Amino acid sequence: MKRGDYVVKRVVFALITIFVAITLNFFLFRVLPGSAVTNIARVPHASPQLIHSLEREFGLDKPKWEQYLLYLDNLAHGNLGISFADQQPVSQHIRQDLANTIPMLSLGTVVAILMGLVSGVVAAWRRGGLGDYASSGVALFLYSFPTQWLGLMLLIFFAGLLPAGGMSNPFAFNQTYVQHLEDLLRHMILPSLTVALTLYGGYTLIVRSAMLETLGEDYVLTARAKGLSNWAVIRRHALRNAMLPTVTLIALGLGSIVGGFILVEVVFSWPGIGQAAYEAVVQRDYPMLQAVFLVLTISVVLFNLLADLLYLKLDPRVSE
Amino acid sequence: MKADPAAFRSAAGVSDEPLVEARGLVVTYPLRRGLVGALRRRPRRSVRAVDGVDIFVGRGEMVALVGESGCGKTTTGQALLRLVDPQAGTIHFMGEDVTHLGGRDLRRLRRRMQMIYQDPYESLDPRFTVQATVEEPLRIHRAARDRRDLQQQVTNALERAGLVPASMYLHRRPHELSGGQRQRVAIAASLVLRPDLLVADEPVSMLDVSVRAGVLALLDDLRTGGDLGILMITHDLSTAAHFADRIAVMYLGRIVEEGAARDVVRDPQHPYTKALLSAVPPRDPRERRVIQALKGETPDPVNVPSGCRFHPRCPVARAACREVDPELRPAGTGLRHRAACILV
Amino acid sequence: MGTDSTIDSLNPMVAFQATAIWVHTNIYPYLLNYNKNAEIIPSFARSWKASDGGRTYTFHTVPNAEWSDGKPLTAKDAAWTINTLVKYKSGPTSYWEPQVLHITKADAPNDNTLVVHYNKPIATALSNILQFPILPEHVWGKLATGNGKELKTYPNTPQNGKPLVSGGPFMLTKYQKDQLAILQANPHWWGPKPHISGFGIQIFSNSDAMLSAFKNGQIDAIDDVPNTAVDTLKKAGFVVRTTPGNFFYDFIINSNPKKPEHRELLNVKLREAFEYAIDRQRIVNVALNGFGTIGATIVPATTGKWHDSNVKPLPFDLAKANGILDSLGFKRGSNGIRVADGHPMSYQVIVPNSRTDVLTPTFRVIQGDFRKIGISLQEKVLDPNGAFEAITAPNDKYLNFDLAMWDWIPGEDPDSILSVLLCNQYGSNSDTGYCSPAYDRLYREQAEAIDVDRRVQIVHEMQAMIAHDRPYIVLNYPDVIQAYTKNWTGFYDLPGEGIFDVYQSMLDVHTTS
Amino acid sequence: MTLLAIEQLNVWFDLDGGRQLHAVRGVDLSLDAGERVGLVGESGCGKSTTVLAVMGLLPPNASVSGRILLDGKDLLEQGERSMVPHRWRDVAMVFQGAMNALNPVRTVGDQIREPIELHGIATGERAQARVGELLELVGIPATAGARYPHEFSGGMRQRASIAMALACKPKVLLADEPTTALDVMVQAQILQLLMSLSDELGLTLLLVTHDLPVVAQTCGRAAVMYAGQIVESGPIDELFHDPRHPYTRLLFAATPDLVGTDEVVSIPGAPPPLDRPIQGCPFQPRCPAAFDRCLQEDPALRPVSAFHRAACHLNEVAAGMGRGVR
Amino acid sequence: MSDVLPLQDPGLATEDPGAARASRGGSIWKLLRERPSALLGGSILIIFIVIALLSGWIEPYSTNQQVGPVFGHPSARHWLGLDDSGYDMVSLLIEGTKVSLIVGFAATLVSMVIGGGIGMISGYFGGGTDTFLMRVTDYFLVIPDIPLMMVLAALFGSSLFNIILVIGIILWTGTARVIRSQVKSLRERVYVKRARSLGAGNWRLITRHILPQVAPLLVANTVLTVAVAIFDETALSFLGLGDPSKVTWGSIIEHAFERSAVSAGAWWALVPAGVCVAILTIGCYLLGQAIEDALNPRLKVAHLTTRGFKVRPLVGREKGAS
Repeated sequence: MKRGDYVVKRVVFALITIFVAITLNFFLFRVLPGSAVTNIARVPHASPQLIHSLEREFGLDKPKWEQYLLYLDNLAHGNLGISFADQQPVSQHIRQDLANTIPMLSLGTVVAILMGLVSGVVAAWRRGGLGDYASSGVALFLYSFPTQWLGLMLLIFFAGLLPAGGMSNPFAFNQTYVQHLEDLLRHMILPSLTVALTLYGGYTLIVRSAMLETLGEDYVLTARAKGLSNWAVIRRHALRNAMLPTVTLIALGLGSIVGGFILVEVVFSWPGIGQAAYEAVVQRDYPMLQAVFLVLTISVVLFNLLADLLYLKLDPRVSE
Repeated sequence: MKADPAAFRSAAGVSDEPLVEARGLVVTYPLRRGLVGALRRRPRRSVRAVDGVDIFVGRGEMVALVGESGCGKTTTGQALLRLVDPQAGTIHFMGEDVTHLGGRDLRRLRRRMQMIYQDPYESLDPRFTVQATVEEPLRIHRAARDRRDLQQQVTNALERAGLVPASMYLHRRPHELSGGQRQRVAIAASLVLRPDLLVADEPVSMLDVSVRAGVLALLDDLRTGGDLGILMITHDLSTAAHFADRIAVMYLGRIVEEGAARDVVRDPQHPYTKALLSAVPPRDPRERRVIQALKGETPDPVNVPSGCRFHPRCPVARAACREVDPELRPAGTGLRHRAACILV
Repeated sequence: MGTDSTIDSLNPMVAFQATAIWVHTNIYPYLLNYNKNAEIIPSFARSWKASDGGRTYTFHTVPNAEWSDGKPLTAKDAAWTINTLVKYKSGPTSYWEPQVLHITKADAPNDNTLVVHYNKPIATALSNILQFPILPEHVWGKLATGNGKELKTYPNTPQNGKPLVSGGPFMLTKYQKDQLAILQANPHWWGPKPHISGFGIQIFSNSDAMLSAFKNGQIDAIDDVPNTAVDTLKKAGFVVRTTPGNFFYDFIINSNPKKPEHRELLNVKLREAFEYAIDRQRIVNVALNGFGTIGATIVPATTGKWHDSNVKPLPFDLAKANGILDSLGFKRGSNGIRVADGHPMSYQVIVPNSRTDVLTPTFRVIQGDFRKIGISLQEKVLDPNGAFEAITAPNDKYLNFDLAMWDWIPGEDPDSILSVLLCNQYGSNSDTGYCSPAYDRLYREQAEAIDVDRRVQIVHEMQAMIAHDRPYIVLNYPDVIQAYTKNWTGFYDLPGEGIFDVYQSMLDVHTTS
Repeated sequence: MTLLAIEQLNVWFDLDGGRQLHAVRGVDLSLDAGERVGLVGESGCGKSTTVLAVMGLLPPNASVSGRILLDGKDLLEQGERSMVPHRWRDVAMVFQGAMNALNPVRTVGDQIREPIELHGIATGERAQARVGELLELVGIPATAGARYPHEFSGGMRQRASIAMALACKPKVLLADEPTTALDVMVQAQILQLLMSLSDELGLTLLLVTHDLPVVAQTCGRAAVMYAGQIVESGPIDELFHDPRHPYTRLLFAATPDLVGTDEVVSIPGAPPPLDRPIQGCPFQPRCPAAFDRCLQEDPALRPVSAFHRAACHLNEVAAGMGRGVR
Repeated sequence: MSDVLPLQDPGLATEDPGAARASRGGSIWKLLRERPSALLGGSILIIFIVIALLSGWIEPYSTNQQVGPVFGHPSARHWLGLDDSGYDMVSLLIEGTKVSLIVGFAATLVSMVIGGGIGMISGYFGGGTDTFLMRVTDYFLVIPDIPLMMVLAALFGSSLFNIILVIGIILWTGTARVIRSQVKSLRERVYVKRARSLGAGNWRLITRHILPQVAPLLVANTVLTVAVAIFDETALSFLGLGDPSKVTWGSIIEHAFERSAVSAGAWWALVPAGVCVAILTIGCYLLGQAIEDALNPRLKVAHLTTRGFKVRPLVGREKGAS
């Protein structure tokens, strides 16, 4: 029951946060400079009539609260508005952008987490030794480089070996499915690697310190006393406990991952949601920016929720 | 053993008016319902940490409040000092009803009752020197006329607490002191305002055996020397038996037995007291005590059993114990020795 | 091909970015086109003639033409396109409003004849008609109903794996936003067959990535090569072509006569001093890495006869600038900054962030030189809309801003660039706050001058006027730099435009072998 | 018959700045099979370190010398390597503070089962059955094995710890402060459990505690540690009634008895720091009976009766003068 | 009482079991001196600060004047070559150090004030205030920072002051959480309770007991935040939202990117600024982490190591040597 309570509580909290995000999102974009219609102001010969008709079209002539209700209503119907840039429904773009971002980002993140776990554990276990210095040193360096800079460096180093930008080779016709996949993967390597390397550094440091803390716990001594080998102590006792703070910290860091992949996508011309955000800022495509912002916030909330639920699975004490 | 005369004095009612007296004291802590509970309009439950306690401490008296962890003894002590607010009952301090005192009056009250904590490593601010720690109460209550007066009072307090010469200690910080010395500094900081009541919560349980007696003897001296009343909260019956005038035994938020230390230890009336005493290992290896094991674990203060709250674990419980919630009444041969059991 | 700009939309009612328009050039028929010398030449319209004193134009179009789906492509499509643009010009098709201005209607008496009616003669009739593509009525017709809103929201992308209905030499077969567009030869194309079976455009958000892809042979040509990379590309054995651009960077001085503060900026002498203090050549060297020419008039040399070569830039001469400022009585304050009307001559320069790659180095040069004449400048970078808003503030009154920098793409015909300085462009295209009745009058005259020589004369007069009044100090005309591999040739180009020239398709491109 | 013998055990810890702390200084202690021995001392006297040395669980900054003989075999011969095979199989341990000694994210049953399977005692169903047996042996229902440590009370956790220690049927059980932080009632139960287990299973028990009465009631023999050394050892009865070291006597005197009436004393001063050499008898600064020789010479642990040894110069004086330390 | 198992520093345990805990509040500098990583981190930070302070004197060339060709190669006169406007890279890097540090420290100050204040109030007063403030914090925590910065920078405009403000507004959440949990635990410390029971008011408790204890943590947090702030500035600059009139490491990277330094082969315009950011970040991390480690002695203990204890040959009983 208490665990059920925990789940309900986390879910409700996530929902509230999403609602707050939606509301704040609405008002944030209403206080941004300029009304929506100025966006097209530099299009040759925009007439005042046109401006008015656009205002009507976007409901900007109505009072704010009415706009807000309209906005909520639209959201409920999955309508995120129309992009200023190309007059297409934003939701459609977002869907496509997400579909492009998710595989690249997931590959990078999963690799980062796995690598981070291994090297973090090794560093903690070999604390003060060569393994520690090597692995936390490398991690610290990677953690310290600006993402965009690291991306550019990879671009220099791998120029020629790997595709420098885009998601696939546009000029490869009649590919089989496997060839297409291979092509996609080749394009994914550099951006994913940049994501992975920057995250890897942070994760290693997190895992290392969580692991060190765990290794100081008495049950680790107990486990050793029971005759478990070092590796077994780590695997069966330390790791799961070390995962607790790790999961929390990773979840808390999600917001900054988002920032990181925007930079990565810009560097590698990856047509994902990060680049969409960038383009939206450059073009002042407010409906698009608003939607990107909302989607990113909601996904961070959802991943935090996921982390909370994972926590429930990892830690039996959580309902206390 | 010098506990006897004092016990007699107290038991004989030498001090007419208690220094502090609580009646029908109830302290509850609300229990978090959780969101689901709240949504389902489940009643808000609470822990009755202290559930109808009558207790008093006379001037110059040391009363030991004993019991297992979680029985409510610390909460009782804190309630007496008005550090937690009681839900019901009254507290009289030197004849004045202080149950609902607030603001300035409460601050005034704070000067006159002080608390000593269990862990001297934790109860002193690690950044403060002994001087700063001991003068802090004086500064809070602006109780020193001038710099010299302040210094004088600090020195006096330290020396009363057995840290002689005071000047040797003034500029040290807690980590430069031994455990016993720290507890003495804490006591000095409590004494500096010349309080009437001291509540000492497990004052020696974190100290090494070899220095415990010194600290306890200090407390003992303090109250015999003046009008100070001390409530000592402890789980160690042997210590209570040796240093206190009176012992009150708590079980699950209630006092189940109370009387002169000697009477309670030598002639326990309540089955719980008997069991508790039987579990104390004697120091002499030749001595053997038959341990009266109790059934089950300490029950949850959220679900207090009906009738006598001890009955589910009581080795001599009867059917009536389920129904009757016994009150403290005179028992045994000692004066003012009381127990809450239908069998006495 | 690679580009580092984007295709914002493929819908001709929306598309704004050059790359998008270039795609249209390749897939849609146009009535007319420009040749190498910026002269109007036939395209879908084989011949044309004006009648009724310039109020009617009759075009004869290519017979038996087809759209890529095999449906007939006739003058009716052209007439429908024009009528639709006219019908919705204050709404969904407002984008094309300048091009269909004064057109009352278009008729297609038969499949090969198009008649366009004007309510008054205008000089730019043909160059306007040249701009927009002919759309297939059988696809677009159903959108032009009601308020026509769908004209704008129609994605106009290949659907269900079928190519977009195209009428140009190529047809659009695949499009992914922010990624790529694939065009293949249109089998139904009515003109000479292209040499290539198709091509693709890959979109990059990072020019380094694009260049890297180019160097590694993933793409064969790129437009808009960063001027810093020219040497490396040349060394690597690529064909790098630089052409004078139909494009200029300008230094803007608020010219609104009602401007309440810093009114000294309205003084033409001061503006002259400013121009003397701008080292145009060094700006070209630094900001354009040498790829560009210095300039003075808003109608670039690439437009041929319209350009007034008598308008010359003032030489860089700080002493002269200082002299003028001294003579105007702007004394230097203790910090070396001049004082005008009791306030230090310190101004903010608004710069759009879309052009900081060139304008920030430009600004740095100007800032350094202006400091030497006792003028302090601060750069204020804003996104393009924010910058435009800051210029027009408050409420399109142009009262607040002092200085700005931006660029214009004037087009082949001078009409549109001349129009931005009209009084009625407040809040619309004006980024200077300039308003002169004399200028407005000249503009109307040139617009109605059917006689080309007469029009050239007026246009030159207007250029001289602007060069004197200096709402803009034109800085330079940057080169257009494009690169392609040695395997390809046939990218002939118009002056002022590049390979991906909005007036030229990929029709003639072929391999060198 | 001696089962476990600690001979000349010394433990040093390397400290920052090149200092060294001599935590255990030549401890000799032997346990006969089935015997219960108490190791008593105040904080920092080296008793826990001694026990951890026997288990081979000292940290890397420790260095050890001496012998730890189990059935005559030296466990310390090759350092941790030679100890590992005997851990838990022959020598198991109950840690102080059972809350922290159990892994909070694994069920109690799981943790008991772990050494059973690891050391090949049983696997699968049979291991599970063994877990149930063990739990019931210590008075916990077998079904409770599926619960997590935080769902147990302090007493139950300590019982579970004991069950875990018994998993591989060890010969020797080391119990480090097994009842500290427990209520007196629970303490009594745990001590009773340990006694009955050692009686029934013939388990050799080394009980480490600071609480003299606990040893008095549980063990037949005890050793008193002070400043890293054993200062007195012998039958608990003799230690209480005829202590031959002032520290032992004072320690008993400082411990209040429930019904006793003698005054409770405190010992002035503090133990000597162990990171620098100690001149003379380590207890000498606090000793009420110290004399010249104590300043110079560290007394050796010498027999004072058949099974009773003490390290005090007074005993030699006393032997000469015919009276005891008291 | 029982032994405290002596590990890294058993001296504390034997002399006095409380010493380890008590020294938490002791001299940080003393502890720092004992940590080589803190020394390294601190030195890095100090070197950068010195460079920033001396920037006006040690910049070899002006940072607003062209001194050579666009992307001029490194040479004896220009050790790290020239940038896309022909400015001297070494001078730019020095100037960038100054401005980046200003951004880092000022933004951190903003985040400290907001985060420290909220964390303090939330942790100290608890209850509804705490719940409310933590909900707000949680919300800010889930907003992806860079998009929010992009929006805020677009909203405020990109002057250096605004950038500092925006970064400060983004970064305070972490501080608030750390400070809150620390204050919450301090509030439950016995000595704070004791002072409260003496009748000390909130102000006295906060200023005399809690703040001094939180201060070292706040310092550690500050040092870590500085790096993050500088990091965020580079991201903002890269996205074209930086202050164009100021030279920062971020703007150096951005300029190199905008003018395609990679393709032009001008690595010197790109690489050094990134390396500067990385070195400073490492310095801040090492120093901040060292302070945190010093404050959190739990990390001193590890029950699992690859090395075992050493065995010495049997010696005679040292006792009774005389």
